[in-house]
Amino acid sequence: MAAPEPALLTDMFHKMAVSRAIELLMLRHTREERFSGWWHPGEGQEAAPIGAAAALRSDDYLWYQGRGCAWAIGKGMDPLPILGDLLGKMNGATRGKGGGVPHWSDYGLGIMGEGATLGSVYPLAAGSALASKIRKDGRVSLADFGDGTASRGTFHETMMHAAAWKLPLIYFCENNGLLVGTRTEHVSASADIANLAKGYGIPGVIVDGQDAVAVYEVTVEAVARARAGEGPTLIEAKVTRKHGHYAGDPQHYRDPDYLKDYRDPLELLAARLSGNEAARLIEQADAEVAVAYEAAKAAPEPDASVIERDLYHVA
Amino acid sequence: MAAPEPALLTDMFHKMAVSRAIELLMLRHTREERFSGWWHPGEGQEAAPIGAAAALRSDDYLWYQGRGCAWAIGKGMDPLPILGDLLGKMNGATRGKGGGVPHWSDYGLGIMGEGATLGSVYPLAAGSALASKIRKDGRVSLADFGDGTASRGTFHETMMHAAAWKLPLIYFCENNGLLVGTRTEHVSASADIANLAKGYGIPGVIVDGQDAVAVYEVTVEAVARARAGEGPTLIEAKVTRKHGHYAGDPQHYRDPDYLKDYRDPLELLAARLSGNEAARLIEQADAEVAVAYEAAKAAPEPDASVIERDLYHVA
Amino acid sequence: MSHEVMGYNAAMGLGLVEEMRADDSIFIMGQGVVTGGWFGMEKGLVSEFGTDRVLDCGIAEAFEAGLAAGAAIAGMKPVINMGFGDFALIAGDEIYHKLAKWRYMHGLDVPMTAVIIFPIGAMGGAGPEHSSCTEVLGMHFPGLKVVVPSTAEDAKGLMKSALREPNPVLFHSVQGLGWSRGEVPLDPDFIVPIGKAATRRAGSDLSIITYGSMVPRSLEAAERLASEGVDAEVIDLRSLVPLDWDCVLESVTRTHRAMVVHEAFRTAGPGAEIAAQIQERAFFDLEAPVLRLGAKDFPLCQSAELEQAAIPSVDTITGEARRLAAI
Amino acid sequence: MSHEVMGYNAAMGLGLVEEMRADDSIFIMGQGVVTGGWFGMEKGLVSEFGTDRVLDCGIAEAFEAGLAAGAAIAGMKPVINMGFGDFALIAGDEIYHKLAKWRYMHGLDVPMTAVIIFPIGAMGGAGPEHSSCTEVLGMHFPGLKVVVPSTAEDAKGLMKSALREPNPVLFHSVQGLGWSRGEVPLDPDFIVPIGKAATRRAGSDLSIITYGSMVPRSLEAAERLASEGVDAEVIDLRSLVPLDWDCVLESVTRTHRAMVVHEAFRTAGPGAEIAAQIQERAFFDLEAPVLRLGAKDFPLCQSAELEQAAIPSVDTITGEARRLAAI
Ligand SMILES: Cc1ncc(C[n+]2csc(CCOP(=O)(O)OP(=O)(O)O)c2C)c(N)n1
Ligand SMILES: Cc1ncc(C[n+]2csc(CCOP(=O)(O)OP(=O)(O)O)c2C)c(N)n1
Ligand SMILES: [Mg+2]
Ligand SMILES: [Mg+2]
Repeated sequence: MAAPEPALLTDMFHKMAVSRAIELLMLRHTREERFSGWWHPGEGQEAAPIGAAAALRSDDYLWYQGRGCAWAIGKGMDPLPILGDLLGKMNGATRGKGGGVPHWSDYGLGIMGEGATLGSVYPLAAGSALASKIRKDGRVSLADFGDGTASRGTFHETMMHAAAWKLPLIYFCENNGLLVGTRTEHVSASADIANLAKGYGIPGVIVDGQDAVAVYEVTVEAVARARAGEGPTLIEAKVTRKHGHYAGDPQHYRDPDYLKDYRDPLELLAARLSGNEAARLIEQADAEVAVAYEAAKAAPEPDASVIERDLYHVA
Repeated sequence: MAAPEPALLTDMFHKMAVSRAIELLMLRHTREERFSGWWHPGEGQEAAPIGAAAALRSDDYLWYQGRGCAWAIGKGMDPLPILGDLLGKMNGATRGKGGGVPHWSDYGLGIMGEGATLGSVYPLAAGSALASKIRKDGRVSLADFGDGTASRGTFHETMMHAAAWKLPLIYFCENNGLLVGTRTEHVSASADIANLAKGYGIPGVIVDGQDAVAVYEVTVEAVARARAGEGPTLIEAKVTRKHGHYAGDPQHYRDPDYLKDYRDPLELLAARLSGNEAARLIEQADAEVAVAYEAAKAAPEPDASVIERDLYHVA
Repeated sequence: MSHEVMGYNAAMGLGLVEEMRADDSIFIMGQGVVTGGWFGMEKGLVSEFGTDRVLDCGIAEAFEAGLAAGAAIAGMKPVINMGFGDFALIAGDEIYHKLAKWRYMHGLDVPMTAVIIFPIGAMGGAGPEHSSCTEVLGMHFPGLKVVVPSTAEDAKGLMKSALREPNPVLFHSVQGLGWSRGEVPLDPDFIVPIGKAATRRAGSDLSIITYGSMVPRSLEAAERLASEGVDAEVIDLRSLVPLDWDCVLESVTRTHRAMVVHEAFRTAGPGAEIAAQIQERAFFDLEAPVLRLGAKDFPLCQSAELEQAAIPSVDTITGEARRLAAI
Repeated sequence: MSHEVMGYNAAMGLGLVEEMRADDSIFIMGQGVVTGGWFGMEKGLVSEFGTDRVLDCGIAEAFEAGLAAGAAIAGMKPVINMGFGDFALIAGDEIYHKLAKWRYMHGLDVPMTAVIIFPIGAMGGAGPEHSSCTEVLGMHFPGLKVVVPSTAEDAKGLMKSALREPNPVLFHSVQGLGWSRGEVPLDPDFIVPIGKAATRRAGSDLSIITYGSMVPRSLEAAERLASEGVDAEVIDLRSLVPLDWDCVLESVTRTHRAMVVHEAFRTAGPGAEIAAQIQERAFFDLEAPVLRLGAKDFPLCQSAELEQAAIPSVDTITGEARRLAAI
């Protein structure tokens, strides 16, 4: 197993602290201020994205699902384009088209975006993976999804081909056991999504998704496999959805036992750092996010002309 | 294993002989006479449908894929509505809407039809299976498909639920290794479709699909499981596609070795009968089919008013 | 006949409950329906009918719609809540090929009841893949009935009709009206027939032909126009398939001016068919072209403000009607 | 400039080959393309470009279209042969949401070349799920370009344009014309621009606006009409998005009479938008309503005879034009 170097641990913790600061801010913001759309909080579920993204190169392709912001931060985005976007401002990553459901992308960082029809990222990620295979550019593509989204047909269609063609593709499942208010096990052949790997003859790995280091380690292996031309891996990170499906969700459906084993990813990762590094990084992250939030709030709102922008590219 | 009783063997052989006679007739007919559309010959691939259908009750639901005619015959249809349909006549099962791709159905016989967009039968079969589960009518639903069609997303979406809900559903794959002119193994994670069962935690059974009795036996087990409320089974019958994808297919792609292990299902089944029973049944079948063919040819063609029929049901 | 004031989604739910009580071949399936439904329509269903008839489903829209087709052909009456109209494009094969054509292709003439609920349109920042109006697909591909209620009363009455209809119905509920309230008849025999439009406001100067979310906006526009001396008739189509051409043509031949207003994209939207057909059938009665208002031909933006800026408002409807009256 | 007489599908293939030679980011994927394609378009491709750039695919249309979106965003230029236009409804999310909107939703303004080939229309008994005309979907959902060539020359020239276009193109090839032959320019610089209609026959009495399979039929009808003294102009739109309104409106304001003919279902088909927009923009130039001919609003039957009975023929086009001229 490839344990992360101290510098990487510091970087991971810093990113997780930034994500956490944004998450807490968004929970407050959506409660107390005007917010357009729905925010799907990721607070408490940051370890899997941070750990997995740390195993990727900056030119690897990431296609994420929209809970929280840790994937974008993990892959290298700054807080400002994220917050600007969530507040629907012109300095957001989508340049004014933003709102509740994140559609951040950053091509330089290999952040390819999110599809709001869940399960759409599987074939898209196979597309970038095939591009890499044809161009022999050594990049890996990662498709992130939730346990509920493992039921989409595109999961199967894509993996039937990706396994046959040994595409440099990683399926990364954040299994929190919930699909909005439904226990996924009631509507899924297998409570362990990793089981599905068996049908395709690819490795299926279960990992503690609250532990960023554990996630990092299994992802490093999957990445190495993919880069070596050995094909896809399905990683299943067992995670906990601390909050409602969306900020403000009354959660009438919530099983009181669900959270009893919850462990905080930030605390788990802090234990791997020395001295007061964690505290220092949290302070630093909070400050960065506070600055970005002010800048986002101060930024101009889009006017209606944004609607007619970016539909077609003019050569 | 439940070996078929002699009377059932006779019935199976008779039906296979009828299917064979229709298949041979259609090969000749499409070559020598005017034919509308494409005929997808099933000659040489009759054992799997005949064996599986023999394991079903007449009120069990069958959703088939459109190669050949043995499913319909196996489930109890007469040659006339089949031939009438293929020749596009008013006495065909679809009452004038027929042609190359079969859309026979017979509700009394539980023959539910075919979807020409392949892979559409999975969720439809789950629909009838769920109906049976709700009504507790003890019926089983069988979804027939080819190896190529195992890649459709609906395969996965349906089985994710059918396995979780223990629906009385059987997935029945006729694996001839070909998808038109493509070797399915080039575009499929697994050459053995039965492997896919592992992901869903259901039994996946491989059977010699040229041997109707072997197919009958595994299907009996799957049916018993389904009726007992134990959920779905995936049966994979290894079969041989003796002819082109459609009648007239020049088959430039054909691998000369593909047919080297071909065994004729009719001969294999004949060996289980005593004396000259096989010869007698073949003669009888040929005669029946010849009569039906004449009746189909003599039947009236549809006029354009057929177009405007059957779109809506008026209560 | 007693009435109760209730929300649009709740009224839809009431229509369903009444029919489920009367007919045990009806079941409902969808994501989250066991816990009451994402938008409240299915509240209380599971406690009354149990998990045999109220089924949660995973994220598998093609499966949901295909299952409806199979179950309906097998004699059940499935109701599927698809969650969002946008997902029509995920389950397109199952809806516009299977549900629409299975009987036809197989030459069958049997009843086939299935209600597919598609919540359509803007609901305040749900984004371009959760706000689509997909009802025009049901108009183009033959074999389905298509309704879009605009009031709580119609939501109930059309749901009941849909469940008594021997053909698959695409039931487009309007997300923007989900919490709007209205008087709803409690009589279990009350239905709203599929294929009958409602003239919501009589007028003599021009005809506004609309449905769904644009009905209240058009009515408000008509009030403003009235104060300017323009007397607009407002027709709520309620059903798009079949469409009540008698009602539309009677109005247009009387007012001589017509405009169509909907939330769907303007280009190749339902209004295209309606305008094309009005001018075909009433050309020499028209004193002006048939105008159309629909959403701008751009995906809906994520923000609730931009979303509203993209779809017809009371202002734009009023302005366009004013222009029409002056032609 | 030298020419060669070749088939429509072969010409499409030639356009592709020329562009693949010039640009190695182009690859093609589809069911059976390695063995030359079901309808011959991909003959010889694999021997020239190898299996890295010519890829067979399983029965997984959503995957194919989604892969195109992902590969295009990642900078490749995918061409996907979807086999049949009907499968647009299987891959609807990938085509009308992802390919159409991904850049927009993400606020990106980058080139994104992707050609999705949809063979559409009747081809002689392929049945209701292998003969659909789905081009109207590309008109309704914004974000895509939409072409439908009617000649071998255009099949080549539009394919080349599509591969140089920095936006996804739905390339609807016409199944009924797949083996029709025509002169095709061999100059590799020859293209047919997307968005330009072609006036196939000049005329002064009425305008027949058409595309795809109905172009040759409309031209034949125009010849018959000429012998009756009716001089019909025939416009081949070639592109539906963008649509060459200048050409259409110039013609209609000159002839004062217009009809639209297509093979797609009549109701809510492309002709609805075209008719609606003509009357909006040229109402006072019209001497008669804009008429429309399209397929009967019933699924296509399996038999080749009933199939032809359901779509406009030279007879029905001639008859309708005669009626239009007389209004
Ligand atoms: C295709 C599709 N179906 C349904 C939805 C509605 N939806 C939004 S989030 C969600 C739950 C997703 O569950 P999961 O994939 O487990 O992710 P989680 O929310 O647990 O992070 C659903 C069903 C959607 N966005 N797309
Ligand atoms: C959704 C869909 N995609 C593609 C096709 C075209 N098609 C018709 S038959 C066929 C091959 C099917 O292969 P398989 O399922 O193995 O059945 P077989 O022909 O071998 O019996 C294909 C691809 C189709 N009918 N439907
Ligand atoms: Mg989940
Ligand atoms: Mg096969």
